[in-house]
Amino acid sequence: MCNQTRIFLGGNPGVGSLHRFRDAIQHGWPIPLEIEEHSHADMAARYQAGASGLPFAVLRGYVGSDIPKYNRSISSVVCPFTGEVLTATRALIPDVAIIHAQKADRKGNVLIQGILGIQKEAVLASKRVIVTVEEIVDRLAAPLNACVIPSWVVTYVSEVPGGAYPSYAHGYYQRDNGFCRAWDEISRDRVTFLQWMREHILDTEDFAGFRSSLPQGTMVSNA
Amino acid sequence: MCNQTRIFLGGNPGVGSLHRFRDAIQHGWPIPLEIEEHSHADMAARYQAGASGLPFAVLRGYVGSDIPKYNRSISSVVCPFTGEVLTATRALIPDVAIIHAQKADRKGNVLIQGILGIQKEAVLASKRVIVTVEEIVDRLAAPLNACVIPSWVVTYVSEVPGGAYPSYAHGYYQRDNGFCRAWDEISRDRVTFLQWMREHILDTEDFAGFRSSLPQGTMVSNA
Amino acid sequence: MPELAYTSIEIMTIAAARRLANSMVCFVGIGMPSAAANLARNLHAPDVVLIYESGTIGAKPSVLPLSIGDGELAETADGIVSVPELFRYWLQSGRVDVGFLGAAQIDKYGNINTTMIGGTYASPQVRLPGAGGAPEIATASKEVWIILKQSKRTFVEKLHFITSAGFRQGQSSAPKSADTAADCRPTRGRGPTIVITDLGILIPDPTTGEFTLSGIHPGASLEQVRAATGWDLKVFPHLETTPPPTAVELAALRDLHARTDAAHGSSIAER
Amino acid sequence: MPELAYTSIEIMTIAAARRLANSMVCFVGIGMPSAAANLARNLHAPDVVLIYESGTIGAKPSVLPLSIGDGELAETADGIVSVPELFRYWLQSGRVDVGFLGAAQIDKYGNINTTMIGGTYASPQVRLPGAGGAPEIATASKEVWIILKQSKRTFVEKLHFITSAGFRQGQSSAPKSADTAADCRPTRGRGPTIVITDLGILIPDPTTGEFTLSGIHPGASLEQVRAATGWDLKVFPHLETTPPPTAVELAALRDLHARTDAAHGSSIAER
Repeated sequence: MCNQTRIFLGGNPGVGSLHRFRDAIQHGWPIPLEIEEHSHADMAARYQAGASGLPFAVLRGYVGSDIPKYNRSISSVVCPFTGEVLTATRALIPDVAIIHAQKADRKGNVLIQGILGIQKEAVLASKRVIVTVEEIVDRLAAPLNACVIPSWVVTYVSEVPGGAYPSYAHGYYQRDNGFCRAWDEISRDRVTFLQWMREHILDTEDFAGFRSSLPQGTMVSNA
Repeated sequence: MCNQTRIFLGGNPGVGSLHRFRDAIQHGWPIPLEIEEHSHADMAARYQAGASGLPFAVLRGYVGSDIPKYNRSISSVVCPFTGEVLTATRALIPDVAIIHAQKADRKGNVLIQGILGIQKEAVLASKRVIVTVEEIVDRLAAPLNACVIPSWVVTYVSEVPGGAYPSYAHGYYQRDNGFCRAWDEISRDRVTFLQWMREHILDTEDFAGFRSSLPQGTMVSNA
Repeated sequence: MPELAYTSIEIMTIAAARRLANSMVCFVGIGMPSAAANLARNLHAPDVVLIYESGTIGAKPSVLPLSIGDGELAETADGIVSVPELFRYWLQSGRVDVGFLGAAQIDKYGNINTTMIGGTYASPQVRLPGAGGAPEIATASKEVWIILKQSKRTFVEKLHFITSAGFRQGQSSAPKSADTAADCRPTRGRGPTIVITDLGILIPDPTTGEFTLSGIHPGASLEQVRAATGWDLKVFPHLETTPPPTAVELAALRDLHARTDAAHGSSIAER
Repeated sequence: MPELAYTSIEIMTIAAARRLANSMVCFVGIGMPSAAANLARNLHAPDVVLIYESGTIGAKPSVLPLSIGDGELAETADGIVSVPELFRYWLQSGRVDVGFLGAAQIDKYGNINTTMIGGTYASPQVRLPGAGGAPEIATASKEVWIILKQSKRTFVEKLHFITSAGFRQGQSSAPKSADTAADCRPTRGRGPTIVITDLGILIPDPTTGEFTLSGIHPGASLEQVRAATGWDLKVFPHLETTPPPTAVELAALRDLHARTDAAHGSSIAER
């Protein structure tokens, strides 16, 4: 179990805020949550530093912002050539990265296509790496200059078709926007949230069980 | 005219050293050459800093090497979190970058395929950018996640088929290894070098003239 | 010609879209910035370069994306880069003409709060969504446009928390943070140059940096704007009235929303 | 079985190739390192991961490349990354098991000179090709293997210039550079663990870091090795004799060179 979990970006596409996250911060339910807050540019830089074997990264960050006042992982460095003061941010080295990708071959080489985000950096910064994929294939057939994560930096690969749900997997299926909207209602209330969690997560065996517990019609659209 | 020219990597594939460069350094011919020497990792970091709008880059560089003693663009910074001392290197912002790529579309978007090197960073670090391409096409038809340089960071695009010669253009033609070997002999001697330069460069009008001045049989192989 | 009926959100979106030139490179937030930028692209600015924070450069979506990570942004982009590359090579480098942001709250100096309201940072009364990419978009872009609905709740005299800095003078009495030099560094761009609301247009006073009313949308009154502003709103002498939406503009905007609804399965944005 | 005829370059290449395990990740220089690494890949180590400095990770060339930028490296690689990414995410991060280097000159502490000989730095007697990627390959890799022909010219007591550091003690009396802390920082990896030559094998004395003869190739004599070493060569008590090349090894190496010659149009490497 982890006592520190970091979220890069919390949000519900097309809907907005995460009610459960907000409830935890504002009301400490189900437990009080401590947060360490960074901008996206800063988080990207922290993953880069972690992936690069450096203890910190330099960026032009937070100019005039109050955020650094509440975060001891944000500091400053002086350029030895120009004297300019720049933001320094502490490298991030997660215990484990879990990403979902399109394909892996039988050796464990992973192909990521479409929007890459910070997935490669998260993988390369982390101590252990779990990749779920839509399918395991004999040959990746990756196009020239595609984003491939070689097997020797991956700890485990698991074939989980539909594993991006309720989000989408580029080239496989679309996002379930209906689920995202429904989630806004489900998660708004503690009781309906707990009920949903029990029915679809806690009382299902695995991902297949979760899938079949959902109302018909979800996850049928193809890209 | 530039009074400072920087070479990232000088070498002749499969053959070895550049005799003219060595002659300039060792004997000051035709003029004395001042050099500022960096490792490849450092140069890559300097282009990255230039492309990123930062005055310097941080790396674990030159541990135990004599190179920093002779180069004032290499210094150090202290990590504000760990106290570790790391190498700092000055950003590189060339006046102009000239690269050769496979394709541009009519708007000037450029597709680079195969080995990318530091071409993207050189383009994004430079004040002006000239791209020569094998062909200008109506639509790039770039694969998803290909390396595309958008037109709005490119100053000029020029269609120069065979423009990588004597090197290769991935997907278009092979390197002329015979030329590289011949060049070793041509460039070894000042007289044969000057004669070659006169015949093939100074006395030819343009790239087409250079091409037709070469012995038959070069530049005919296709990838 | 009969006057067209339109909503205050529609004229806000159209007023913003009109300002986006065909030659601009625009780093665009989801929601109203994205709606206005794509409207401009569908009207007078077909070549405007839209950058979404997911790393999609030159995205040309046919419908408004639900999130920065929508697949259509990748499919239509000139190029896709990683998020770290986007922030370093494309934003931080000063290549973006317009950083186009929404906001939960702004103050009179164009500072933005998207972090928290009331209480303390550790235990806020209201927790907002957080910084996202805005702190660096707000300072690295050559200029920043802010679009949001105007009310006493959103336009406040003094923010509880500055997430993304504008002209910052509202913060001049705040203690300097010792462990970062953020407060003493200049921004790289010109900072916020316009705030577009459902009632009118504010631009900074060139001397003080205080956002001052420069335009008003047809149908809105000066009293209404003042009543929706949490500070003592100043007004430029030559207050312009926003030209009403044209039939072409309205049709393009409504068509964009209709296509978006059809693609995503329901209404996703205020209009 | 009749004894096979082979050259000293062939046994050097084969002795190096034998040490490369199937599970290793090897950052490989052009020339003899590349020949040895690809020989290993064609023999006992089909899954060895070869990284060339051009950004090609997991390259599986059918012939030896003429340069780090050969197209076949890209075509056969598991992935292609930019050179900055290669150095940061893949080398500097400490992911490389073996940095496999050639050298113009080494000293007894495994330091490498590829910069200059004689005269001054600004005006050298002999200008060598320069650092390339070696200073960081030599210190960021988990261990470093060096392959070069042994002679008094290449194996020197003290280098004119340390381009890429080994155990550095030969430099202990050199002045510390004030503006960089390079001299006081530890390397991240174990440093050079083996030097493979056309005459034998040297490994560092565990206490002093001085490279000491641990193996000798069949046909070479100890006197010959001493005569080809510019320092007072120490020898481990149990000097091993390198097993001669097998018919399979020799055939694979010669086949690799023949394929290479056919592809590139002529002989490119010493053998």
